[in-house]
Amino acid sequence: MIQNKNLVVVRNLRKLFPVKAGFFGKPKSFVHAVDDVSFSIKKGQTMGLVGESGCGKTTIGRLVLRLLEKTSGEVEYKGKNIFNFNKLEQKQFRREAQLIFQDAFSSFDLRKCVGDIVGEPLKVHGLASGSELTDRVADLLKTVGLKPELMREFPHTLSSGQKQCVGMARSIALNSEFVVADEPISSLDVSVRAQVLNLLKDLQEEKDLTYLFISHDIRVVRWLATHIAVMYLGKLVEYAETEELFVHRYHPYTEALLNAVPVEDPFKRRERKILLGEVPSPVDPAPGCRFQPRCEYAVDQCRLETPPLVEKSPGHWVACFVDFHGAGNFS
Amino acid sequence: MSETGLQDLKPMPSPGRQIYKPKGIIRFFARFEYNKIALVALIILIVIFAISIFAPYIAPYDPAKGVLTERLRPPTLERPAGGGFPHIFGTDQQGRDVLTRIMYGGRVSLTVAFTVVGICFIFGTVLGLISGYFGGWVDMVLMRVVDVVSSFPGLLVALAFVMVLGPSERNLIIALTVNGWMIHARMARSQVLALRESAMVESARAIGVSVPGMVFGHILPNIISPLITVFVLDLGHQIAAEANMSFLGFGVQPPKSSWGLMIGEGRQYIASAWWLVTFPGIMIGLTLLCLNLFGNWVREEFDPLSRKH
Amino acid sequence: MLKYVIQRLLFTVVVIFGVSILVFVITHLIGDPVKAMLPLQATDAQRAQLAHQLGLDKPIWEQLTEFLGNMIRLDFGVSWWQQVSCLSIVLSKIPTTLVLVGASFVIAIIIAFPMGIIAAYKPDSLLDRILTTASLIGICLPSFWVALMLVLFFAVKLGWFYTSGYGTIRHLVLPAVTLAVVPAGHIAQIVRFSMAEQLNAQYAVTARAKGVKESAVLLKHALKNIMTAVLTIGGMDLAMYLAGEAAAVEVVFGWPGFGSLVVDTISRQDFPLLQAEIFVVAVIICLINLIVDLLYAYFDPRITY
Amino acid sequence: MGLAQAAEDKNIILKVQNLSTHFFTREGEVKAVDGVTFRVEKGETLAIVGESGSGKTVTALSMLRLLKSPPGKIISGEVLLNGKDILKMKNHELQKVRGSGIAMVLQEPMSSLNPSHTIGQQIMEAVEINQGLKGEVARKKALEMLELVRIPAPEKRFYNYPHELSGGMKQRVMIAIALSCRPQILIADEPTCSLDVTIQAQIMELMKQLKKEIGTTVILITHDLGVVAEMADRVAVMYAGQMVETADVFELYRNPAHPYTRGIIGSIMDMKGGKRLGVIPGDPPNLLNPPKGCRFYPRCFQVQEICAQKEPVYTNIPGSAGRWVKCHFPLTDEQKHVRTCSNTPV
Amino acid sequence: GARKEEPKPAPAPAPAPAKVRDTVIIALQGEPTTLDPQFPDDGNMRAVTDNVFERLLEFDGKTLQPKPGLATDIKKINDTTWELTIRDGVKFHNGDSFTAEDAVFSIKRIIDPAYKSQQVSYFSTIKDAKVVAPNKIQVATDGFDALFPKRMARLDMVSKKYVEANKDKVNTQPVGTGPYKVIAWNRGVDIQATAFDGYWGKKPAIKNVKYRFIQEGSTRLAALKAGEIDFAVNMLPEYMKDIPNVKMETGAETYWIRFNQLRGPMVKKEMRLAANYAIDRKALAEALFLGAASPAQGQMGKEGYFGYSSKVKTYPYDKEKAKELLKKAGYNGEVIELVSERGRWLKDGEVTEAVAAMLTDAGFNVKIKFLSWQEWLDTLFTQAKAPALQFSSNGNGFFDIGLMYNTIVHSKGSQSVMKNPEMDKKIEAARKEPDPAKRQAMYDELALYFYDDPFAIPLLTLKDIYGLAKDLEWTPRQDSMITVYEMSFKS
Ligand SMILES: Nc1ncnc2c1ncn2[C@@H]1O[C@H](COP(=O)(O)OP(=O)(O)OP(=O)(O)O)[C@@H](O)[C@H]1O
Ligand SMILES: Nc1ncnc2c1ncn2[C@@H]1O[C@H](COP(=O)(O)OP(=O)(O)OP(=O)(O)O)[C@@H](O)[C@H]1O
Ligand SMILES: [Mg+2]
Ligand SMILES: [Mg+2]
Repeated sequence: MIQNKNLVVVRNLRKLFPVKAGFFGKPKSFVHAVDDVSFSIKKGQTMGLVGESGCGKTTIGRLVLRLLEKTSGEVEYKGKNIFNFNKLEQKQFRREAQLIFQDAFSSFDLRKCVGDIVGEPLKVHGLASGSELTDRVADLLKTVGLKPELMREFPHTLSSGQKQCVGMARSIALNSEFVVADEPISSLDVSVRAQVLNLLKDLQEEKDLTYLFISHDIRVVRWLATHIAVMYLGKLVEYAETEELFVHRYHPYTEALLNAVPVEDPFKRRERKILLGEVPSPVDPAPGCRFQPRCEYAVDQCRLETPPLVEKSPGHWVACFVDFHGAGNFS
Repeated sequence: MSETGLQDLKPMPSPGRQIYKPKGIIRFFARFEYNKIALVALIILIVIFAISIFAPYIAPYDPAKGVLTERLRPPTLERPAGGGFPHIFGTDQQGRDVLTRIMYGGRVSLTVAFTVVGICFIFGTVLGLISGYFGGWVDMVLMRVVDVVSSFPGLLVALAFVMVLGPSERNLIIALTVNGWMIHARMARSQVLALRESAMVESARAIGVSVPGMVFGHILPNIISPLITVFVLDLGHQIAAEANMSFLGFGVQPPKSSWGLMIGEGRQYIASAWWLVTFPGIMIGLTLLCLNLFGNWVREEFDPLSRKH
Repeated sequence: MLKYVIQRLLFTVVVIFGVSILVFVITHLIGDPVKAMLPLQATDAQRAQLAHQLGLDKPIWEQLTEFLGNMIRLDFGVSWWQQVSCLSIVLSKIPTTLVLVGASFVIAIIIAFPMGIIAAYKPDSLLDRILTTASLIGICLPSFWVALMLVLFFAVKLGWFYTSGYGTIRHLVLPAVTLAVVPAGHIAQIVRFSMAEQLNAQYAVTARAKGVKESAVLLKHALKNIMTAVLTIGGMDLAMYLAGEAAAVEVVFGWPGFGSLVVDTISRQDFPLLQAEIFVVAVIICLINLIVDLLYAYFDPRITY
Repeated sequence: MGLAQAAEDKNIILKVQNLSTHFFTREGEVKAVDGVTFRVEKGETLAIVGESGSGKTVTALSMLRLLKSPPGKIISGEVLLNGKDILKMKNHELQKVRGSGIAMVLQEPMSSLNPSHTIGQQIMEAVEINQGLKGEVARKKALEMLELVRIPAPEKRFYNYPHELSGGMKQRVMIAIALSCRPQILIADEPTCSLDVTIQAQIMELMKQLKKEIGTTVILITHDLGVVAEMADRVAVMYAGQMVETADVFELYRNPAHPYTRGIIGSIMDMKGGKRLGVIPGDPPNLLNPPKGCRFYPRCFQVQEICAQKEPVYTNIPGSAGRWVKCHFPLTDEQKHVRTCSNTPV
Repeated sequence: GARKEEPKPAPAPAPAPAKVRDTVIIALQGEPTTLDPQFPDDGNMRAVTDNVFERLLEFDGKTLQPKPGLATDIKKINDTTWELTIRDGVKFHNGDSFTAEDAVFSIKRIIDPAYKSQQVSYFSTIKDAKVVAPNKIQVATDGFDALFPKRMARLDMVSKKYVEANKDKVNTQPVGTGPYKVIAWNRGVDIQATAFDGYWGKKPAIKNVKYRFIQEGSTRLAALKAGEIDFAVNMLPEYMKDIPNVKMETGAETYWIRFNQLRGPMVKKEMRLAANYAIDRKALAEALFLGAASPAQGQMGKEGYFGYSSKVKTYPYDKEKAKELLKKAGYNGEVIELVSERGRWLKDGEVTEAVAAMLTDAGFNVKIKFLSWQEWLDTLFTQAKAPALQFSSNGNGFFDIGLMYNTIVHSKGSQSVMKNPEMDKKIEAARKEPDPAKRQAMYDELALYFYDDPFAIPLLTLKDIYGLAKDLEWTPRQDSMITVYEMSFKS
């Protein structure tokens, strides 16, 4: 799956968080937040990252932007390892790769007005100042569908949809190419959600953006993403093109995840297969497949070895020893 | 884009949330609308501070010079024989005007408290910022130091300093400072820690803001309110500590005087001259009370951590 | 748990090590024991002789190691002032202070809990305002001043209690009440505010929703949950008092406790005694903190060690 | 009032009439719940949907007078449980109604359990108060309840503290507590909201099964249209503190009558990607100062002059018994091709 | 136990019982550090040990002259040797007899450098002591020492056998020959003593003594008024009107301010004189001390001291003259530092502040600096650190002016900051003069000289103020001893 024209390539990425350190001592155990994860995103694609809470989605997003230091592995951006960037490259990278937050409001400095917030990236990189800055900010606000007059407002006077749009304006201010969107809609109300999702899609088309789109809601991911990666407890368990995944699933967890989503249509009520048990703790997980304790198909091998990610069919990767096949279209 | 329809929306203030809005003294006072007591406290504080600052200009008498024959006169509204302002708080063991001495005493008490808290604040905050922002072993070492120092018997160590350095205002300040900086470091650190992981800082990092720009441009302005809360409350602490030390005779030394010292000196006359200890005590209590009321208000009003929906 | 206790005791050792070094620095580097020890008329020769006797003419590192060595053996030497072993002097004063501080905490708790609970029961009512303000005022009054006022009124004017001294309950009442004021204020405030918070907590709503009476919500559900906060504040006050913060009050009431001893020590410049005092107090503070932390676990099952 | 009406009334266990709850805050009066009317039939599952802040929780809490006051205050209305008005009850009566009359599962399982009592204690308390059992019998009963909500190893879990349980388990315990009260009505306020997808599915499944086993009347509060579609018999839609529509669940998804309902049904994600989503422009109104007239009019695609001036009345749509709507211009059949036309607001 | 004892929570302290009182309760300012009378220089201890121990000679409470104590007789053998005759039939509290051995032991113990007695400076002239006959001892001094008998009146006699055998008990369970024996010392609470049955002298009138320790003056007063105690030391003048039975007597302390004549502004004689004229001693004595002090009579000592000169009287208060002298001295307003301390002596800080105010009034530019006791001592005893003015108090332990001249005026004196070789010689001569009359004349001459060329501002001679219960009778002594054996209750 690792090809040449990829914009972002993640190889064997791993991040451990120390759990609790002794008085002076070394940490005794670690959260395996991201454990040996590899994938790649081509320019213009949207990679959807789904999984349950705490499975490491956010951590991957932050690693890919180098907002966190890795434990091991590498992330290539345009063919270069971002963890080896020098100052200049780093600065350039900061311009091109951006982040959209779950709750844009909390990412604002409440002391600054909208204009300052949106214009800050331009200022930091010395790209504009004075009236030019004002113009650029006005343009940006227009791009995300807001009135330029909002510039002088303070963020708390905005509605939730507007806040999210201001956040996006800030993220695209530097003509970014690659955007990590970490659950950009999950804090929004049903009726506002659609506005933002539409905007994300429009921006992508307009600016040829590449997204890493993180969400735990597979319905949203399906709507937006071209590819889906499913994570479970720090591991990538399945990866495929979106529609392929909704037709064929080779990992029992993916199947369970799709099953768990309620269908928003009373006419399609169905008996669902419920995944039992709880998500175990990511602290020092036992060897073997991480999903194995909850997996009804588990065999002995699952308990002993960690299944590698293999290409089950072209472009469809899965990490499972069992020959599981969940077919059937969810629509 | 027009389909999103967001342009047409007017911004609406969201309810139930108090958020920092800059500028304007009127706006500042308007914030007291729901806590009038805090406003009263603030006004009293301002008055006390003003009196202390301007004591040389407004005090009716010379604080050092007394009339021995006029010793220990009870509070009165009558003008003294030689004319002049009535000794409304009485006169002390040297025949000096107690009101005047309270004005000057407040000057010393507040100077000591402000100096101590000022030094502790700057020192502690910088340490806390460094410790919190950079984390790692720097943080660990600094916080262990804070832990250890916090477990020191504070008053005793202060007394030990005074014992070897000799009692004086300067040494008192040293002693109180040695004991006082940890809380500021702790506070700054915990605030930075909370903020360091916040979306705001991450967002700033994502657009490439430099480290100093981050610490002083983003973090410090956003944690300054809780730090100020601690500053205000600690001011009360240090006034009390100064009073305590001076009362015991290990603090400010005459001919300077502070409220605590006035009580300490006046206490041998308590049976015959109640006014010597009563008024300075009331002043300490009042100042502390107002600082607490005001500090609590600052905390409720500005502290992002206690701001809840 | 045991591991935690051991870890904490190790921390205590670190604290005491820090304290010792600090004391050493204060007494040996900043201060001059010889000067403090000798009578007025001492000659230079006498001073040199004493310095030699005390080992003060040795290199500073040697002095430090010796000093720390003595501390490990709990040997603080003989008090210059009383000519008795320092540690025994300090330890002999601790029970006296414990009686006083203990009594004051009993009073504080008896006053503060009802005050805080009543205030929290009807937040923002007149009664709440009165009680909350009263407790705040209590915190703000300097305790030595309260002491003087109580003496003036109850002992001098009314003659109900002894003005000073030690021995009977009538000696104990005034100082204990004085010392109770501040912790009572602190505890009442914390009870009031945490209780109000707890009564708004979701679990309180759950309890009401299943039909639990309001009084039971308060006493059965909320009370246990505010205890950690109370412990924190109470523990801090307790540690402060035992660390000599009660000195001014002890002096006013002539209570022959640890605080008075400290004041005497300072005025008599008794370095070895001061070292012993700081040492003992550091141990006490660490122990109180440890006990408080262990009690947390009792009141809040989420805390484990 | 005809005979049919009376027969219907007999079946009605809870009737909420014109309930208004306002919050008196610093900023002003928040009209969080304003004239809410609905009824619950014995044995049914009524879903109350509405987006965040639309007043669902406040409605539920008001019904049991569980709101903190101040700032909350019930301004008007009645809540008739079996014909008796809860809002007028004395304290001791109220305590009887709480629990055994109406039991609640609160929104956040994480904080809804007392952290310092074992879950066994907390279930037993409910049993003791509402079933009058004591000691060992109560304990047995509590254990039974734990088993009922499918908690593995209940004997052991009985002595656990809430923090030792995962979110899903806590929510099960909450349900167990509510059921221990043997309520006539169970209100579940977003029982799956803060849980993981797979755990949400578990809880929903559990609720469905329990409903089958016990047959309690359930009021399910949620904002997730998927949950509604799967669980509810009838749906009441709230918008900005008011009920805007009530309907049978199938009716509602097929023929939403209120423009708002139509909007949210329209914004349901079509599982196939690509298409633009239906959008309701704008934001929910500020309840401090809601729009005059119809509260939805600033966002409505078919707004008319009258909408801004006169508040529509919540009325029964003639011809369909359970169908109520609050709109001057309820949508007619021709306009109900929901998913096709909702993409382009005016 | 603090908690058990209280029998009844009566509303007011019980009045004195009707039956005849046999216990006197004395409130001291602090707890004695030890009851080994030879070790510390501690007034609180002396208040106890003065009644428990005795000395070979004793001061007369009125005349301040030594008179026989445990020695019946004292003789000068030669310039460096004195012989004392030990009284027969004196017993220690433990039953042992007091012998010449004990006397020699006591003397040798106190001068032993290893013992580090804080009183050693009182006995610096004593070289040796030996028993020469069963009831006679001889003490060798370092040259002729006119003060030797007075020194003996300060040296407490301890039991050789007891001290040597009970090293751990000497601090807390004293054994002396005095009229009272200590029976209990409850640390922090009280010290109890009872009349010693085997006492050789006159039986004391009061059977039991209880010493309590009350640091606060106001508290002692309150306790006295409340009837909790019968006798309170160190009362403030302000309390006199409240004390049921107040006793006052001139004590040992003279307040004074030392001039630095080695450098600085006070080198000029006019300045020093001006300072003396600028002080209104009467106002100090009457307003500040309410009469519990008297103006110093132009010299550093009080009537009754040997060498006190009646030829000089107190400096008149004359501000104008002071100003004139200042002008004459060409004083330019240079800051004059006045170093003092607080808390050691009665109203010491207040006196300093008042004096500073008076000096300022007369045109001096005075800046007060209060130092900690140690620092203050340091400046007092280190010539290099001496400030222009330093407040101090002179408690003349032997009631002899010569002592004062030696330490303060003589250029080799430990507190001296002046150089006057001519006067040095006169001081030395006076010290060595065996004839009292001649010696007195020499001191008169010195007094007159220093009246006109002052080395100090003699300020006040303090009076001791004692608070007594109404029914307690006692006459205060010139030497400030608190003699319980001289007290009695009115029946
Ligand atoms: N700074 C950190 N320190 C310690 N542990 C962390 C840290 N950040 C994340 N973790 C842990 O790493 C794991 C993965 O966290 P992450 O935030 O990546 O999950 P997520 O998939 O984004 O979850 P969610 O859906 O809740 O956002 C979690 O168990 C989390 O507790
Ligand atoms: N204590 C309060 N003070 C002021 N306003 C309040 C208070 N509690 C709730 N509100 C307001 O009442 C309105 C309704 O809140 P409610 O909690 O009922 O919403 P909800 O529909 O349950 O939302 P959610 O889906 O987020 O739970 C909100 O607009 C909220 O701002
Ligand atoms: Mg996340
Ligand atoms: Mg809700």
